Amino acid sequence: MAKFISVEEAVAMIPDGASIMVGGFMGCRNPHKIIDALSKSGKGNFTMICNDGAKPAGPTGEEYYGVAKLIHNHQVKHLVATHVGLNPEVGEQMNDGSMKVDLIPQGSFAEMIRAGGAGLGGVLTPTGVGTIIEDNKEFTHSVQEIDGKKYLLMRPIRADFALISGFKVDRVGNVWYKGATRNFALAMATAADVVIVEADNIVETGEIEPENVMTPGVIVDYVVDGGSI
Amino acid sequence: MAKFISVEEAVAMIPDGASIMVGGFMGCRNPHKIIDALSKSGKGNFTMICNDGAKPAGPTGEEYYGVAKLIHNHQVKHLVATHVGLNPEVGEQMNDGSMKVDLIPQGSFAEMIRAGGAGLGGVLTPTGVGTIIEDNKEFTHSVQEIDGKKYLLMRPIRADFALISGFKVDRVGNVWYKGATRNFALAMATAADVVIVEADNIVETGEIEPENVMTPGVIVDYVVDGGSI
Amino acid sequence: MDKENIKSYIVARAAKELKDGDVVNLGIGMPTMIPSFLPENVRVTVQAENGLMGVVPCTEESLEHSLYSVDAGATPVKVAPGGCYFDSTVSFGLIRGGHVDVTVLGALEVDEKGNLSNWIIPGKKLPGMGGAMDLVVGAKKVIVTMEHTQKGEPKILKNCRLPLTALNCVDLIITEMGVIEVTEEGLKLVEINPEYTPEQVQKATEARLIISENLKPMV
Amino acid sequence: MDKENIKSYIVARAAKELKDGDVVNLGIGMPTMIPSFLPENVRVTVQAENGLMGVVPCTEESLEHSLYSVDAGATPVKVAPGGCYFDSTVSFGLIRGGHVDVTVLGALEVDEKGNLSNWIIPGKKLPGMGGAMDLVVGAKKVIVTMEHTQKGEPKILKNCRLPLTALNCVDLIITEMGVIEVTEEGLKLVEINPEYTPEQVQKATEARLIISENLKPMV
Repeated sequence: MAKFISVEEAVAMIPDGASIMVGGFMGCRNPHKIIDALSKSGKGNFTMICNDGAKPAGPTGEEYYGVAKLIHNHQVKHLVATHVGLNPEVGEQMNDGSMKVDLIPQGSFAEMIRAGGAGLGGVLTPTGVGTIIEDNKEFTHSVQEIDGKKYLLMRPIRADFALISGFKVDRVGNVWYKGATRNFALAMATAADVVIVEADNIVETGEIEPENVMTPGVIVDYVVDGGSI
Repeated sequence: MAKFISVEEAVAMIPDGASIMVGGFMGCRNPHKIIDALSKSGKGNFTMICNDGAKPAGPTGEEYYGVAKLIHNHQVKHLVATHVGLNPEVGEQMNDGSMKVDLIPQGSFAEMIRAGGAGLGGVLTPTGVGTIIEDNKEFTHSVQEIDGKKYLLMRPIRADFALISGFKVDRVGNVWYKGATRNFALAMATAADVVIVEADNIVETGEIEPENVMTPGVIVDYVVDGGSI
Repeated sequence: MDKENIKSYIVARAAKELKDGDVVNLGIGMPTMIPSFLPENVRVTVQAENGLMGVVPCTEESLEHSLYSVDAGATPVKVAPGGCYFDSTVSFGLIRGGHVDVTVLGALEVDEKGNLSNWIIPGKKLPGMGGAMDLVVGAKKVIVTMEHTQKGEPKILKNCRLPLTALNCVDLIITEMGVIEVTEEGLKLVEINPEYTPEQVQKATEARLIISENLKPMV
Repeated sequence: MDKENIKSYIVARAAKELKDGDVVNLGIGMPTMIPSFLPENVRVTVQAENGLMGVVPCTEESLEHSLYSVDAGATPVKVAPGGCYFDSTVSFGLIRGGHVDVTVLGALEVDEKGNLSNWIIPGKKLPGMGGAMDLVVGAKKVIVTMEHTQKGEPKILKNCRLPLTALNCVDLIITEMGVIEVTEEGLKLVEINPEYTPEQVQKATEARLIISENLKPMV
């Protein structure tokens, strides 16, 4: 059962150097309140596991959107992502050596996080065969031929923290995601030691139909009230 | 987009000797109308991929419940399942040599079907290591040691048909499952060449919220009206 | 103790292993009885591997539950407020991934390495493993509840003779004679039913028992 | 043709490749323009790899869509009636599992084996592959739409020089000069823009082109 805490308490939990999975896509439904507070915390050296580097300008006038704030502040020492083209600072920091960037195919990325949370030994995917993904030994264990077809064995991914944004969160921590914002959320919530969900709306238990719960509250450790948007 | 057909048309599609995945659990929400019609079709030699052999007595007075009908009629030549203890006829037919039975751990079973539908090369699971599951070469590819821990590489599973029961099905074939009946349904719908859903309720498109669709209609080929229960 | 008393005795002891907030999976038979033995301040969430979280029994007769909400033993159940349903790949992801704190289940045989056999008696009985192989590999703590012997024959062995469910998976064995921990050194009797002596327990056990220096009465 | 005309010409031709009922994934840029070129009797379902099925553009300005419903290019979109949302593991399961009929995307380079490079220019540009590597491996048909040359330099090569997106994945290349099929024998020019001769197309192409005996005008 999830515990309800303040955004300050959430940020206080996250130490320098932590590995952090962040939900959302191109900044859309990154957990903005937590990321904003984290960007002002002075902490850093983070390993961020996150689809992308978000982008400079947000839809409600943000100068930097979502995780782009942390990148702009040089709080990220290692970014594990699938696409970073919308945030030019990622390339700059990579080129000046201040940030390590690993790019992983998006389908493998999702499945590797899922494997990390589901106790699987890795992911056997045809994606990336014959490409430089084969050479990234930190994330690619090996190339395997199974019944005549080649696959990459991609390693499971886990992290210290998962920071996720949910549209509706009930009193026990069950989460429902609106629109296209579900993305990696369930997988991340299974693959991190501490799971913190930022709720756009805290609702009474029962308001999310039991069948429609998208992330079970039993794997959510903490809920932060994201307040009205 | 799914096509709406009669139960007779559905059964007519399924040839002798077909491999058939069937959703549901211990008979609960097997697609009963289709299974019933199939049991009267005179066809057989089926390979059934199905969590279990269901059981003799159903909750509304059925003498044989769900897939137990097909087993009782000796229409199944090969059953791939995880648990068959509730249907004594499975053991009998296995012992008299009339049916081949392969038992697979339930978590591996779900994941192997998912892998079959998701283009993955197999499933690396710690489940079954050191057990006779290792010896079943039809379903277990190999034992692998990854970073010092042993895993079984279980093969993907696919079938000619998937027969699934859905509580609400809309006009394009989107499915919503009630209660505990979702089980293997999404995985099976991705892993079979022809997917037929028996609808407890056919609803207007839009009645299932886009976020709450559990099996997208684009992977459902046919819908049969299951009628009122 | 008669059969029913033995069951209650074992189940009552097993209930003490669960902590407030635990996510638990309870096998068919004795384990299913555990929730009614929990004190009020220990609330656990019961998972069923076919896709339910927060399982509670159906007190009412209900066709709807038979048709749409059964647990892994095909018993009609429902979920408590705050519970939820999900598909089998998610359910076993939670199990294999270590998100179930405790699983309690029966056994045909357990041995001194914590190996477990509970799914098949070749040539005789073929229930199948269902979710058991995943549960004992994935759950953080594996507790076996069973009668100490089967028709007088030991079930706690030097080496399992039946096909295994999994290697080195059992943490704790609770029987009507005592509570046995599986340790690196072997099986350690840590609690004993005051009706028995350690010698009697050892006699009913094929594996050698280490008697805890701190042996306590089982209550 | 000016830049805009070239785009429309390529997109109009690519639209003819889609069949009624197809599930398609459309890359950023030209591919996204395809739906507006489809005849009324060809209805396709557009998938976006971040978890949408039945994507349609947002005509209205809507903060809600920006906040909750963007496509893989971060453009606010919505789903048509009958469309749905799902998570990334499901989305890429559909993609890798062959449930997407056609993917149309741009390229930096394509070669005569159907190898594709479209995600990185080392030392210069690092957009990342996003979902492209999965899409070209998993979709049943892979169509590349692009200008035939880049600043006069061929983009259709004997061998890709940039890091690959995938091996042997491209089925069809559509440019402003023609339509090229990737076959076992090599690249086959099957349609040609009537403004060009086959010799001109070959000159703008590094790989050797097989000119179809049945070469048709591109329309």
